[in-house]
Amino acid sequence: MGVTGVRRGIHVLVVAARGGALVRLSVERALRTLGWVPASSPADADLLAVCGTPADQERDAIEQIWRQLPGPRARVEVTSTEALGELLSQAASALEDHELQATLAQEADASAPMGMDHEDMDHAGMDHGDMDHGDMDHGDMDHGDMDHGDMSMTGPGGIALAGSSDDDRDGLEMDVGHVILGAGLPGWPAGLVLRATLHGDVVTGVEVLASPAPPSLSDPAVRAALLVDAAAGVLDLAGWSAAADSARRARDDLMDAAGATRIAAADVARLTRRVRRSVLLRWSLEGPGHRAPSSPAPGSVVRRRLIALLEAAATTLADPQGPAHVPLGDDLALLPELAEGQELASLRLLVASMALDAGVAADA
Amino acid sequence: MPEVTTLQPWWAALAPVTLLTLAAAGAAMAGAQTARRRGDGPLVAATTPLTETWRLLRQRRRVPVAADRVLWHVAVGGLPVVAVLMAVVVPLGSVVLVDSPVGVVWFNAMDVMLWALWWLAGWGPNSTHSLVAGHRFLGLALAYELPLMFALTSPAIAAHSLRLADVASAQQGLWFAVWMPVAFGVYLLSAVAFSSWGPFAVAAHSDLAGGVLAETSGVDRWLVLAGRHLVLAAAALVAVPLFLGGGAGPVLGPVAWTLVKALVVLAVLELSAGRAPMIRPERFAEVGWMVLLPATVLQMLVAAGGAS
Amino acid sequence: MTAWAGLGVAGLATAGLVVLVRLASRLAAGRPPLTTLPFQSGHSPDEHALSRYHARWYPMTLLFLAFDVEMLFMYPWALVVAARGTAAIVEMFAFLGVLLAGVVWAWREGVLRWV
Amino acid sequence: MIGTIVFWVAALVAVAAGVEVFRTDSMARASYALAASFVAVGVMLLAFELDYLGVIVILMMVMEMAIMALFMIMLMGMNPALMPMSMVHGKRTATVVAAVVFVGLAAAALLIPWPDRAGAPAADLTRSLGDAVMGSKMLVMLTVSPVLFATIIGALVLGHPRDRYQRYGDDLERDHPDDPIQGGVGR
Repeated sequence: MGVTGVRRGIHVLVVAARGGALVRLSVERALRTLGWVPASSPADADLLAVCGTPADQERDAIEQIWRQLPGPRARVEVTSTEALGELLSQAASALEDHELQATLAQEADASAPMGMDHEDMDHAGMDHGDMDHGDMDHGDMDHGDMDHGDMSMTGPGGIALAGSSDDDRDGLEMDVGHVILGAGLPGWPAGLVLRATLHGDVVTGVEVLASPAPPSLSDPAVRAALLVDAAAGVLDLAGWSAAADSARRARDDLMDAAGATRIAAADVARLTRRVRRSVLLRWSLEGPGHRAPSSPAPGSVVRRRLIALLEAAATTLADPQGPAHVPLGDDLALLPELAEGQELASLRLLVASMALDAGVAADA
Repeated sequence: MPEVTTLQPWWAALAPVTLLTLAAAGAAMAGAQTARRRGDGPLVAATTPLTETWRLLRQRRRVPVAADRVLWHVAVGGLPVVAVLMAVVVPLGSVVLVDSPVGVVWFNAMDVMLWALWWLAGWGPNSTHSLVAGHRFLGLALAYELPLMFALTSPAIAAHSLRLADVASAQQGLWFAVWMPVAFGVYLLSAVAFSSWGPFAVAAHSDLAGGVLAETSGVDRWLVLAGRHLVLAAAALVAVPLFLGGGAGPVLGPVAWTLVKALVVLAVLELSAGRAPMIRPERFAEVGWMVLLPATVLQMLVAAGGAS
Repeated sequence: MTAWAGLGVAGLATAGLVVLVRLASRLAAGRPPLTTLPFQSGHSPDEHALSRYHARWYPMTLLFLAFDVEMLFMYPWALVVAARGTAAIVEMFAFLGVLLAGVVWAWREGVLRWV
Repeated sequence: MIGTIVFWVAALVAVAAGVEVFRTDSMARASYALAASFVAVGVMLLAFELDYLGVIVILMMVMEMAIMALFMIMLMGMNPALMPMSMVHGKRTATVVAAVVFVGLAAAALLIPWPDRAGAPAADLTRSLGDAVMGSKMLVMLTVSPVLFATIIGALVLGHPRDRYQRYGDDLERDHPDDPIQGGVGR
């Protein structure tokens, strides 16, 4: 990268805008050379690196993510790989610029949401002070059929309290939450935004708010790199970071000069064998391995796809002219059905295994 | 009863710094492993704990809207405190800070405190990701805790005592780790689990955007991360009198042997990170109850048979 | 009591250090905490996360609560089993056997799986 | 001297945390205030040199309260953290009963002419507890076992939403159970 003398260990939240997957690969490779660390959420980040050109809606989300970085903080928008090293080293010096950081902190405080503690919670207007548990009927509090849109009650900090539902699969009536999954999550495809309905941590509904637009690719090495990158994402979410790091090294080699392709191909083959043989991975994703036919097995879907991704990368490398079809199917449409009844963390694994960043490569 | 001198209580004020040194060594080992996987040099690797400390102490704290600040503070600050309280009952050679007659049970009580702390760390920030992660930890705890309790009981049976100094000195000749491998294995596994580390990092994992760390920055984050290494270090220290013969060993003194053995155990615990896929609580529940629990009960039978 | 005095000192010393680190960090960071919305990928949350959370393993807690009472006896028993010999062993394992039968039954009912 | 200070501090913490249980709006705070109260009681027991009893009270109560917090949050009829509420039921009756019991017990503690201690406590109280459980109190322990077994069965029959017929079918005809989420061992 040609950057020397820059601080190491800066934590970077990499956010890929719709269509920015390839830029993300370059950024992540640059981070690895610099000894910088990918962040798992805005709270963990010193630097926000936006990859690609965000559309207007994405820009709003990115602004809010930016407001959530604790500071000292800096941001870069990377649209091409040119001058990437310089951009990053400027960002590193911005982190050390005390005046700039003071201004940024004031900006952050000015745009912060209204603070709200349990202590200063406003009791006026919702005084249930002498309400007795005994008198309180669960029925009175039933928000089961209430849409989140017309939540009548606004809770502390201008955010509503969760409403409840009694249609849970075990028959208990409890609160229903929602979580938006999108930019800034580790291993998340560029441009995808989901809204998941949660009963506890069980996903009962998935709504696709925005779909990704994967790049069309002609270079087989890059295509393979995106496939291996997706595999690295799955391995990371599955907790096997040693394997994920091997995958990322192979990915970076593929993105490098053409000479490294053959070494990378050998690495990918080795990794595929390792993944396929891991008893623990199989057990952790699939359980003991047999299910009643009535229900789908999302874990085995994840594992099957993970291996398919690595194999497709190997095939692409072995025969660059050959068909680039990756047997992944019509994924995003299947997602809600597969995710229903699974845990939030499993939804993340499912999404990662769909390799949506490399999606068009499948049909190219 | 072996002669162990209890130091004046004031010496216990040095316990946090001492344990922090051990924990820093552990953090450096984990940092070195991560750095090697990423392709960084060894120097960078070894200094990771220091650079991270410097980075986090200068970072601002952040508090989500309507967070439960009190309980969050208890969780974040509680981790280091519980780790130190776990470690002070360990005899160092012929001296000990707290010569508890029920040291084994005390260790057990402190590991149970971690149930509360991890869950509170998830509850505090008022964030979906951390709330889910905190609950996920409790789901795991229900599966490892009983096997851990039986694993702790086995050395106590063989030593006829719950005092750690007695347990250590009862292993003259043969370490409990050798003839109680199941108990020792379950102990190591549980130590990783109650530290939410390695294959059991269910409370703080990237699949929930960092879990209980999703909203945690600055000094809060440092306290949780350091607290986790402190808990691992404390668990490694306690393993020495419980399973590895205490300070016994040739040439070096008992204090040195205790530290050497603790460092080896700590290395095993720290280097478990990232080596295997995460073991999900919904899978582990049946393993804990149907495999590990009966196995540790049998181990206890072996210990009782050997003792009487 | 004196045996335990070190605990108080160690606990207070650690808590004191936590406070010191917090103060040092407050000085180094130079600013009070930032108030933010919880992280939802740049979107505002629909509702507060703190709510009636549906934990999927609550049946397992019932099994656990009943089983762990036995630890009350286990630790004192561990001290005397060597002196009292086979009788104590038989008695305790009969005790545990009954409970383990309960565990196996619970396993068959699916209590160890998420509901 | 130090023992007296520890006792009084712990006693104050226990009472203050106990009061907080009924004053807070949050189920999590109520549960953990109760846990803190029990921990303080455990510390008081330690101050009485009841080592095992003190530690086991801390151990058990933190564990139970961690689980109780879960149920308080799950089964509360309203938001468990962010809504003002009262933790008091049937206030008048409760006040009268509490006052009467308190006065009664305090009067008993102060007025009964307690005998002086006749013997000396054993050197190792935990060991004598073990001896009692294995010796004179064996019957108690053997009764506890079936009681706990009955508790497991009873609690799960009432509280577990699924049973083996739902999992394996009405005639137990399935080879593998139809569970929403896979487990970790066989079947």
